[in-house]
Amino acid sequence: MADSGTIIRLLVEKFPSQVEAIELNPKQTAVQIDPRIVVAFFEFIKTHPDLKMAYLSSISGVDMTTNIDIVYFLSSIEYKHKLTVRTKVNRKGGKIDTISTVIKGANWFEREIWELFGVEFLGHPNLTQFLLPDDWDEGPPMLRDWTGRNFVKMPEIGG
Amino acid sequence: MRLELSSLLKVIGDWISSLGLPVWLVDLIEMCGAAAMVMGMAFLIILFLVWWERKLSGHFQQRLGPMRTGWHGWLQTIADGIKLFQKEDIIPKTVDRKVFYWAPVICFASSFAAFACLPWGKNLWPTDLNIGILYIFAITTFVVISLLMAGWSSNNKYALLGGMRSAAQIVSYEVPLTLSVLGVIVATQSLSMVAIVGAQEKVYNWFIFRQPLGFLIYLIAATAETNRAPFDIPEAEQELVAGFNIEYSGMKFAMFFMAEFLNLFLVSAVAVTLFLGGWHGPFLPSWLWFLLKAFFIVFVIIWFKWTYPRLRVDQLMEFCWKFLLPLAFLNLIVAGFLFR
Amino acid sequence: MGIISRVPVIAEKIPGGAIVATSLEKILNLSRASSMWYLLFGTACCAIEMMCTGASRYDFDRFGMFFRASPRQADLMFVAGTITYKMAPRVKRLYEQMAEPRYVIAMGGCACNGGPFYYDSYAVLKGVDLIIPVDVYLPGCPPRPESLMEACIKLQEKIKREKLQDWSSDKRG
Amino acid sequence: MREPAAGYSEEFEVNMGPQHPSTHGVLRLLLRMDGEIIKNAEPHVGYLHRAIEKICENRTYPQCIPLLDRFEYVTSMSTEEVFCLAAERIAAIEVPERAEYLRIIMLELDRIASHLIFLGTFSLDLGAITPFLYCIRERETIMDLFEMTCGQRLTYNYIRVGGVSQDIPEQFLPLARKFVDTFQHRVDDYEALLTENPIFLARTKNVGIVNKQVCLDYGASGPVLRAAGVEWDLRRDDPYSIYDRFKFEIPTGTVGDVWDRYMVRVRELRQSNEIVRQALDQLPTGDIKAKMKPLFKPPVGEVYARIENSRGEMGCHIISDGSTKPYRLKLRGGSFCHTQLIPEVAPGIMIADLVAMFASLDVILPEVDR
Repeated sequence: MADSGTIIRLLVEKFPSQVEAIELNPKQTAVQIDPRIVVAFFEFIKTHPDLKMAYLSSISGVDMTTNIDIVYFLSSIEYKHKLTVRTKVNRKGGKIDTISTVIKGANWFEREIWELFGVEFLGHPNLTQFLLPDDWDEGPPMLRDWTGRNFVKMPEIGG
Repeated sequence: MRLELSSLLKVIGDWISSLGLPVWLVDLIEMCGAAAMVMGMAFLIILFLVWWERKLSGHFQQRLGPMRTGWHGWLQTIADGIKLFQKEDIIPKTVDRKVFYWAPVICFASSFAAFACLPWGKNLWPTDLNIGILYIFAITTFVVISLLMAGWSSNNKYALLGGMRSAAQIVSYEVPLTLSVLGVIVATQSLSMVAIVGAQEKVYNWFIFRQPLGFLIYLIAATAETNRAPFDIPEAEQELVAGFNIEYSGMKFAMFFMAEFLNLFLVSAVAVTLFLGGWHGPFLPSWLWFLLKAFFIVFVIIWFKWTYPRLRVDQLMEFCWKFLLPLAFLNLIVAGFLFR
Repeated sequence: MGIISRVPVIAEKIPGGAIVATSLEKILNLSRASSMWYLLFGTACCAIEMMCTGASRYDFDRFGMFFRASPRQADLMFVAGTITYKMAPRVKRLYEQMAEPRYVIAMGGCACNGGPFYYDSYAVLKGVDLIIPVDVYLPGCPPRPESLMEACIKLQEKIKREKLQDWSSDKRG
Repeated sequence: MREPAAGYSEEFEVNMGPQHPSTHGVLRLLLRMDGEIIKNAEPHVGYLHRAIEKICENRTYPQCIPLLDRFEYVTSMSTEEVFCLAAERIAAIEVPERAEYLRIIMLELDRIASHLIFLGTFSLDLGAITPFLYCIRERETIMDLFEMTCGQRLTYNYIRVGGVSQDIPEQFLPLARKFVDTFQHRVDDYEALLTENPIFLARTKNVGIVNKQVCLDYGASGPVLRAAGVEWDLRRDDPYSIYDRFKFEIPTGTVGDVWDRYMVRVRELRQSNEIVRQALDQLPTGDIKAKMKPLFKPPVGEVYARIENSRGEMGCHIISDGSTKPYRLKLRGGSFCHTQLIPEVAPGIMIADLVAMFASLDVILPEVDR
C-alpha cells in the first residue's frame, strides 16, 4: 500500500513539467496533468511495478463554465491505493486522446462524455449515439447554459 | 351395479335401429353420435385442464390461482374462451395468409383426431382400430407440420426459430417414444388399444410393472412431444418471446392453446392404456377409472413444468439421441427375451 | 363477425329481445373483465412492484390476470416506469401491435405525467398519454401492490359498463 | 463450404428489443446470428436515460436523495449511503454510533433483497418459474421491515446526510431477529431446488465465461469480479463506515462462469445474514443524527466515494462549490461496466447461453442509463 507521497513523487519524476500535485478538500492523492500526455501517463501508471493502477473506477466530465474538466478515478487491486487524475479541455470543441486503447473499460465512459459534453475523443473506436434519442439535434445537454425545446426548469422555492 | 355407460348406449342404439331407417343412415347417426360425444368430452377436458393447471401452479408456488370468476375460479377458462372469441383477429400484411390461416386448424384437428381410438371404458370406445397405436402416433406428427407452418408463415425471426426448434425436437423424440411402446406391443402381439387393455386384466400384469423402463422412457419422450416442462424450447418466453405463436391473437391463438392441452391429455391417456391397465379397476365404473388414471399422469407432467429449468437445444438433442435412444433399444431387447 | 354490432338493432324488433341483447352484452363484458392477460412490459421501479404484485402475497392470478410475453395475445398493458423520448416510439409500436379490445393502465407518477423527472430533465416524456390512450391513471411512486390491484378493479368496472362493440371483424386489416 | 452469393448471407439480425422478457428492463441487444450461434451482440442503451445528474444540479442535498432512490431502485439503500458518505466526507461530519449500526442493518438487508431478486429473475430466465415466487416471498418480509421504519416498500429515502431519518419502531427487532434465524433454511430450500438440479448444472457449468483478464480490463466489480477469482470487496479493501467490526468472509469463484456467479451470490446471502445478526446483537443506544444546521451547506470540495452494493462498486463523485446544491454529481453503477463487456463475451455462444450469461451478470438498466 504505497502512500500518496511516494505515488506523487514517482509521477512527478516521470513527467516533470506536465504533472503537479493538487490539494482537494477531503485529503486524497490527486494529480493535475497536461491533456497532451494522457495516453503515456495511463500507460505508465498501469504498467509501473509498484503502481499497477489498472482498475479504472470512472471518468466524469465537469463543465467549469471556463473549460471542461475530465476527472479519472483509478485504483490498484494488488496495492489497494487510489489516485484521482484531473485534466482541463477547452469548452467548445475540446479534443483529447482516448485511453480506451490502454484501458478497455474507458470506452463507454468517454462515449458518454462525448455525447453529453461535446468533448472530442481522438481515436475512439465508436463515437456514436449512446444515451440520447436517435434524432437528437439540440447539442450536448449537460452544459450548464443549455436549454432545450421541452426542458422545464424547476421554479425556485425559497432555500 | 356399476353404472356402465355402454349399456345405456346399447339401449339407444337398439331404439334407433328399431325405427326402420335404412342401414347406412343408422350407421351414420351412430358415428355422428360417437363423434359428438368425444368432441364434447374433449372440450370439457380442455376446460378442466386449463383451470387445473393454473390452480396447481398457484398452489405449487404458494399462491391461490384464479379465485374471482366463480367459486375458486372454475369459470375462468370459460371467461378466457369467450374473451379470446371477441379479440380482434389480426392477420399481419407481411404474412403468408393461407399457411398462417390453416396452421392452427391443422394443429387442433390432428391432436383431436387421435381421440378416435382411445378406449374410454368397457366397450366404450369410438372405434377399435386394429392398428390403434400406429394411428395415434401417425396423426400426432401432423402437429409438427402445423408448428413449422406457423413458424415459417408469420414472417418473424423469433417464430422461425421457434418453429425450427419444435420440428427438430418433436421429430427426434418421436423415435424413443415409439420404441418404448414397441416393448408393450411385443408383449400383447397386437396394435389394437382394446387388445392391449384386455391383456392387463389383473393389476400385477400391468405393463408398468412388467415394463418399468419402457414407462419411464415413454413419460420423458411424451413431455417432449407436448413441448412442455424441461423441453419447452419452442415457446421459451425468455429466449424467443413467444416462439411460434408470436403473431397469433384471438381465436387462432386459442386453437394452439387448446391443442397443447388436448395433446397433454392424449399423451397421458395413451400412457394409461399402455402401462396402467386402461379402464380396469375394482369398484368404480370403468370410464371413471380411465379418467382418474389419466389425470394422475397429467398431474405428474404439470408437476415437471413448475419445477425444472429448461434444457438448451443441443443438450436436448444430445439427451435424446445419445441417452434415451440406446435405453429404448435395450428395453426392446429385454422385452423381446422376456415375452418370447 | 360484423353481427355483434347489429344484434341490438335486430333484438329491438323481437318482443323481449332487448333482454337477450343486454344479457349477451353483460356476459361478453364480464368475460373480458375477468380474464385480462397483461403484457410483460416494465421499464423502471414500478416493474419491481408489478413483479411483487404478481408473486405470492398479492396474487394477480386471482383476478385471472396472467402475463403474456407477446403483445399480440395481451389485452392489457401496464406502462410501469419512466418513458423517455427514446422509448416513446417503441411504446407506441407495442400498443399498436396489441389486438383490438386493449386497455392501458398508466402505473406510477412517471407514466402519468413524468413524475419526479418532470422538472429539469431533457429526456423524459411528460406522461404516456401523449402517445397512447390511457384507461386508468395510477399515481404513486411506486404505487403499492394494493393500489395496483385497485386500479385493476377500476378497469374491470369500466369494462363492465362498455357497450356492445365489434372488434374481431377484419375491416381495418 | 460453398461461398454464398453476393448480398446473400446465412446470418440474420435479431433485435432482442427493448421489450423482452429477459432483458431486465429496457436494453436492446442487436444480435447478428447464424442459426442459433451468435456472431456478435451489440448493446444499445439509453432507453431509461432520465438525466438524473442534470436534475441533481438544481436540487439541494436533501432533495437529491429521493432522486437517487430512483437511480438504482433494487438496492436504493446503497445509493443513499454512497451519496451521504460523499457529502459527509466533504463536510467532515461524524455520524453517531447508533446511526452507523442502523445503516449497516439496512444496507445488508437491502443486499439480501437484491440478491433474492437476482435469484428469482435468474432462475426465471433459465425456465424454472417456482424459485422466483419463493424468493419474492422472502423479500416481502424484508419489505415489511423497511416499511415499518421508513414507510415505503421500494424507494426508502431513509439515510440522510449525517445519520438516518427515523429510529426503528419497537416491533422491528423481534421481526428482524425472526427473519435472520429462519433465513438460513430458506437459502437451503433454494439450493435444494436449483444447486443439485442436473438440468440447472448443464445450463450453467462453464457457460458464458468472463475470465479475470476481461473483468479487470472492463472494470467489472462485485460478484462478477469475485466469481472470476479476484478477492476484491470494498467493504474490506476500501473500508467505509464500521464494516471492520463485523466478521464475514468474501466468497470467490474459480472460472468465472454462470455457475460461479450464482454460487458467489448464494454464499453472499448467507454472509449478509450473519452481518445483520452481529449488527442486531451489538446495536447501541444513542441519537440517530449528527448535530447540524438545518440548511446543509458543505464547504468547497470534491470527493469520489464508493461502496460495495449487490451489483458491484457503486461510486458517487460530488463537486461542491459551497452552495446548498451540488455543483456536479456523477454516479457510477456496477451494471455500466458489466453491460460493456457483453460484446467481448457474446460471440460464439448460443442464444440460450447469452440469456443465461446476461441474467447472471445481474444488470439493471437505470445503473447503465442513469
